[in-house]
Amino acid sequence: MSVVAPATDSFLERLPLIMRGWFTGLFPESLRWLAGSLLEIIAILAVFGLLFAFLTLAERKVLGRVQNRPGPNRTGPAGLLQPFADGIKMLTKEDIVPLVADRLLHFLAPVVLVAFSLLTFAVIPYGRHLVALDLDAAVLFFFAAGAGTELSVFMAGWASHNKYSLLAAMRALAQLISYELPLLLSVVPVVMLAGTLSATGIVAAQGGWTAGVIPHWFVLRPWGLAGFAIFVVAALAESNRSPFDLPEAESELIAGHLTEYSGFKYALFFMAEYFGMTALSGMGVTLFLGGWQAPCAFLRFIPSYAWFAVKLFALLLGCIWIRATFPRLRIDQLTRLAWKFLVPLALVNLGTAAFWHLTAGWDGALQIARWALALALVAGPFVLLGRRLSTGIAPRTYRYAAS
Amino acid sequence: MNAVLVIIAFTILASAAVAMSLRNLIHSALLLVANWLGVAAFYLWAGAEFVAFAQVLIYVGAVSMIVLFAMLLTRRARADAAVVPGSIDRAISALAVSGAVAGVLVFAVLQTHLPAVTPPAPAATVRQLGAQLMGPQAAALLVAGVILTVALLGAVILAAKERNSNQDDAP
Amino acid sequence: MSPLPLCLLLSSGLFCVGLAGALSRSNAILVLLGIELMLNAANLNFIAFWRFGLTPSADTGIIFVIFSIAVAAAEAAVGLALVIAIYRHQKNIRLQEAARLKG
Amino acid sequence: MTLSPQNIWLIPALPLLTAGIGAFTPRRGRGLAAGSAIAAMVLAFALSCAALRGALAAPAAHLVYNFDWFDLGDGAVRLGWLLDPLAAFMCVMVTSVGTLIFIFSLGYMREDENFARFFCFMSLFAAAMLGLLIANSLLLLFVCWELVGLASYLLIGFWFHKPEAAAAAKKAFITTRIGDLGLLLGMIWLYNAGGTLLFYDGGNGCLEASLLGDLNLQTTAGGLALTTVIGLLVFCGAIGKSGQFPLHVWLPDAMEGPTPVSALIHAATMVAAGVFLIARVYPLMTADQTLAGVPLHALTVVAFTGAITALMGACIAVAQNDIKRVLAFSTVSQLGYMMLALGVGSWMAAIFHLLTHAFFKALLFLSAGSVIHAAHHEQDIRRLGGLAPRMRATFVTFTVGMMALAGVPFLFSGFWSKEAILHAAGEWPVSLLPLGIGLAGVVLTAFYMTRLLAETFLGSSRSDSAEHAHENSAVMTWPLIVLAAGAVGLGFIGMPAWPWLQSKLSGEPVPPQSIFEGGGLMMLSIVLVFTGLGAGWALYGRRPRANAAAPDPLAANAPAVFNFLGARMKFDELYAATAGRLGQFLGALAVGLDRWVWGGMVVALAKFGELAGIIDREADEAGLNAGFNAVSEKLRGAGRAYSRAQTGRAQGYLRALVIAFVVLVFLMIAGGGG
Repeated sequence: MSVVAPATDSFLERLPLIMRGWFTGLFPESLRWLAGSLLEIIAILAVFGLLFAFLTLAERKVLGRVQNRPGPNRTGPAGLLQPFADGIKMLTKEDIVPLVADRLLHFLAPVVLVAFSLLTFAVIPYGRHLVALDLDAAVLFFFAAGAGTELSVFMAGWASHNKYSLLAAMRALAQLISYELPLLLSVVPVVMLAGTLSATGIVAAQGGWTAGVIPHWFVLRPWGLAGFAIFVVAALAESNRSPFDLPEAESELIAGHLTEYSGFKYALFFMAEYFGMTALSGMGVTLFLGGWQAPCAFLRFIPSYAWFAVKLFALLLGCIWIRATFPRLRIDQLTRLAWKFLVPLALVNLGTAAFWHLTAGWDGALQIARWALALALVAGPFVLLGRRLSTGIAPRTYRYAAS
Repeated sequence: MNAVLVIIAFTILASAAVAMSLRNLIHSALLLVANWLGVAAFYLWAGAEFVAFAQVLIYVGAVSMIVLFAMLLTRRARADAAVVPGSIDRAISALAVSGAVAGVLVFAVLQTHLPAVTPPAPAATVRQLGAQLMGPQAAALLVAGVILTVALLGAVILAAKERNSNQDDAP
Repeated sequence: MSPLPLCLLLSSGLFCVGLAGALSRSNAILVLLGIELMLNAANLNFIAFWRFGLTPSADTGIIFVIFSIAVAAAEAAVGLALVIAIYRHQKNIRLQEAARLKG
Repeated sequence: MTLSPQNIWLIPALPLLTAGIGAFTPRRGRGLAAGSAIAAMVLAFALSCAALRGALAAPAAHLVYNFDWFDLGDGAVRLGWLLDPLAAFMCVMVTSVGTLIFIFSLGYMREDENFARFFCFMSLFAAAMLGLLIANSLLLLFVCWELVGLASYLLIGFWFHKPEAAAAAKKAFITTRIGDLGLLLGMIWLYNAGGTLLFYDGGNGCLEASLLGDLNLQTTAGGLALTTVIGLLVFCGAIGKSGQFPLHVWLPDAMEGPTPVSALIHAATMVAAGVFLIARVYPLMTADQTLAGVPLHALTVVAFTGAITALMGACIAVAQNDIKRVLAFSTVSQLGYMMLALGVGSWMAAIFHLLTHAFFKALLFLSAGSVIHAAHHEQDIRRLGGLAPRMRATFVTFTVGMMALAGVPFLFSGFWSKEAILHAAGEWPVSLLPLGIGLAGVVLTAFYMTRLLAETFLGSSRSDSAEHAHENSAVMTWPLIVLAAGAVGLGFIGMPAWPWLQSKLSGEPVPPQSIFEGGGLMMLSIVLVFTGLGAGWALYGRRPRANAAAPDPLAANAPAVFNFLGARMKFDELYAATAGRLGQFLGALAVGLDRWVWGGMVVALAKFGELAGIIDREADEAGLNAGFNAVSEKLRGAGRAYSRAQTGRAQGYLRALVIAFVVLVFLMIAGGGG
């Protein structure tokens, strides 16, 4: 953050830095770093808090439109105040803790969850000069922080001392662990090709345009496309989004590990879910969609953070759209998808990326051959594995239901 | 600098000690997670960023999960709560033994003439580590990969014994 | 007191705690965890010597810790699989009762 | 075409590769496993011939190719390949005999369902042996040595569903392991004293004059020269592998494996390893000869061990009733001859005998296998008999092998090599006792081989399985014929009139001598051979036994002796008694100390730990000895008592470990180490 924005940047581009400089200027020299970090923390909290609030609203609106109903439109103009109303409701609700519950863990679970999911925001570069913590191993940090989710889910399920919660927690853990693998494996090619683990470095590696209009985003490479697809699916599962929302779906094990949670703690879980989704989308943007890079050379005048925001919203809306569209998976289909489809595909994709890296020197006709080969490497396994995946899933037989 | 170290050390030792003496398995496992986080904090403090994150990712993310799973799978009513006969003697002898070891180690540490100077923090960038792993240490890396694969398969085979199939897709 | 002895004392303390746990607990999982603690203590030493040793330029300490973490993960996986096998065999996981070679 | 030393690793690599292939072929892939294995052996044979040409081009030189295995501190552990006539001849022998045995197994193992596994193990066996032969480093040799042990374990226990097979495998493994302990110690000591384990390294290898000169300057306890001690320790390994006198017990039990395995073990690979080892490190063994005033020369021990083994094996073989056991003990005694030759200073004779013996012993075992296969796994010679008319080819080839083993003069290879050994024994300055023993062995050998032949093939069939025996398919007879040719022809490359082999092995021309030089000895041995044959014929051939129940003529005359020998001189019982007692004692001791641990006083703990180290070491040896009990019938008492020390409690072990560590540190500090 201490980068002084080069004068070439537009005013809007430098605006955040200028504001930051002004704010820290109010403090004595010795406290500036503290003020700076505090400012970043506050900014992140405020921005993503609001984002969370309106994301819930947007989700309900979009779902409403998809299901051909208006959605919330009473509180405030066009229901804009709905999230705050919800928040107040949540805060004022009674916080019920089961008598036999493990009180400490029951309290700790949501806190840990929120804390870890907030950590993940620290390393995402939101703009050319906007990254809270420019780590050398940022990607690793991101996923390490993500590891806290599983812990808190387990805590919640176990502390509730409720067999449904426990069962659902185990299932949620199984899901999280299974999808952690394709998630990481889909990221490895990016790290490999960009040659760095630092988020800014990865974004920088996606800079530049061919003929000024075709950006060099990784998603536009064969391996990147496959990686992005895998990443999105795995990210949906990691953030318990539909169609992978078994752990907390009301129809499955009565909302799972959240059964015994109510009031503010439930709100915390809810918030953490959205934080996780946002953070993963942000990471997806950073890794595959070129981060804050503009899509075309002549669009550079629009500040970088705006581009980032646009891409982020696009991804989030995509998630909502998917939720509105797809039916929920069954638990066995879920794990099957992870282990028999995504993981092999991700491994093959690794090979594709290696091929791409090794053939970087090819050009001319070889360049075309390179693209063709890489595309074949992506498409072939997809088709084959997809066929294998769909075979053998007979229509479900209800063994215990009277049919 | 030392103050931070002392705090970290306290976290590590306290969490480990309590975890090792608790009756409640889950609690001690979670305390061990805290302990591992403390170790990661130590790595960060020493400037080994990559290792710290790797520690969190692997221990907090993976190992703790396996441990908790195993605990839940092997949990039975009062399986551990019952004080098995002789456990007191065992505890005493264990304390004695580890006390002796502690004595030896502390003696060794205090006796050894260690370099008093603290050199500037060495920069171990991920790039250097990668070069090291892929270059001089490549063989070791391969071996580690093989070990992990074999361990994974072995674990699956050990744990998946006499499993009767397609019970799990019953509604 | 310079930090290196402090680190070493810390790691030896952690090692002994893990040892005591591994020796005293009857639950196989906790014994495994005690051993994990000892491993972590060793890693602490590696890092400490890497940081405060005489040749910090060499990344050997970090490399070694990476490998030992990998090995520790493998060890945990296999160990816990064994614990589950023991459980399936004798319906509890007391290490003292897992003293027979044949069941 | 010749093979250069840096490519010589191909010879073991090929069978190793096929072992890998065999390991991954499913049970159905019989053709693949067997075909690849045999093809690899043939190829290895061709390569060995090429290597032999290369070696014979410069017999005196030791062509080596050394390389760093891995860096250790400032130094590096180095390994290497060695190509000299010794290795080359052995390679040719192993690959040729091995090929024939493999082909034979095609027929012998046809019904076995684990066909692929069998060829996988056989290839591994051959690969390990070949690697042992070309090793230019005692370390590499040791590694292959242990691999040979492993492969033998797998093959002897190939039919592990038979309890005695499993027991025999364990017995072989553990017994040889005891010898290997000595070899390991010797190796470590040698490395400690000499700083290298390479045999030949351009002047500073551990078998070359400069280093041995330094070693000779050092003496150890009892005024023994260091070279003597190391030589003896190395010899321990050879004792174990080659089934020499104290540790020969495993060799007969190894018969539990399939017969081709017995052939491979007894002819080409396993037992040959011990003799080869001594021949390989011969400069080390002879280093102390130059020293005056040392109480003992290593080779003296070797010679007497060999002599004792030769006689003992021959005696026991007289009274065995299992066709394979007779052959097994004959192997023991023949190995004794080889060791005797090594001991009396003529390693060329030993290798000569090793080569010829490989051929006719493989021949004997394979034809025995052919008999067994034809007679539906009937191995008791009392229940066989009358097979001569039914199995012509087998009978003829077996007779050739028997003649060769018995040392029937002039035509058969065994005669020449045995003559060479006796000749060398006759010229040994130290003592003529080995010569006498050897001559006695000659009689016995001829005797028991005649007995075996007569009992098996002559007279009337004494069981219906023998009744219905008929000749086997060509795939089993042709290897026999080839081997028979070898058993006859091979003798002429080393006869005194034309000592080609000796001159090539030693690297300097050996003057040819006429047959009649030292002819007195030869005449004597010929007379003895015919005495043995005649006695055998008189007792067994003239009046063949009528039925299976009829008593053995020898037993009729001297039942006590016969039964004693029949029980293999009661070695297993002896070991069971001694080792068992030791195990009991240590078990009780360890139990008592284990009790002490529970009271957790550091002082007591320290004392315990101090002892724990000792006890642990002792207990390990006791564990090995307990292996003897496991294989002999005396498992019960000692085994249980010992197992009481093994609580099986991981924490207890960990505790002992830690205490020992603490105590060691204390000792170090007290010793001023700290």
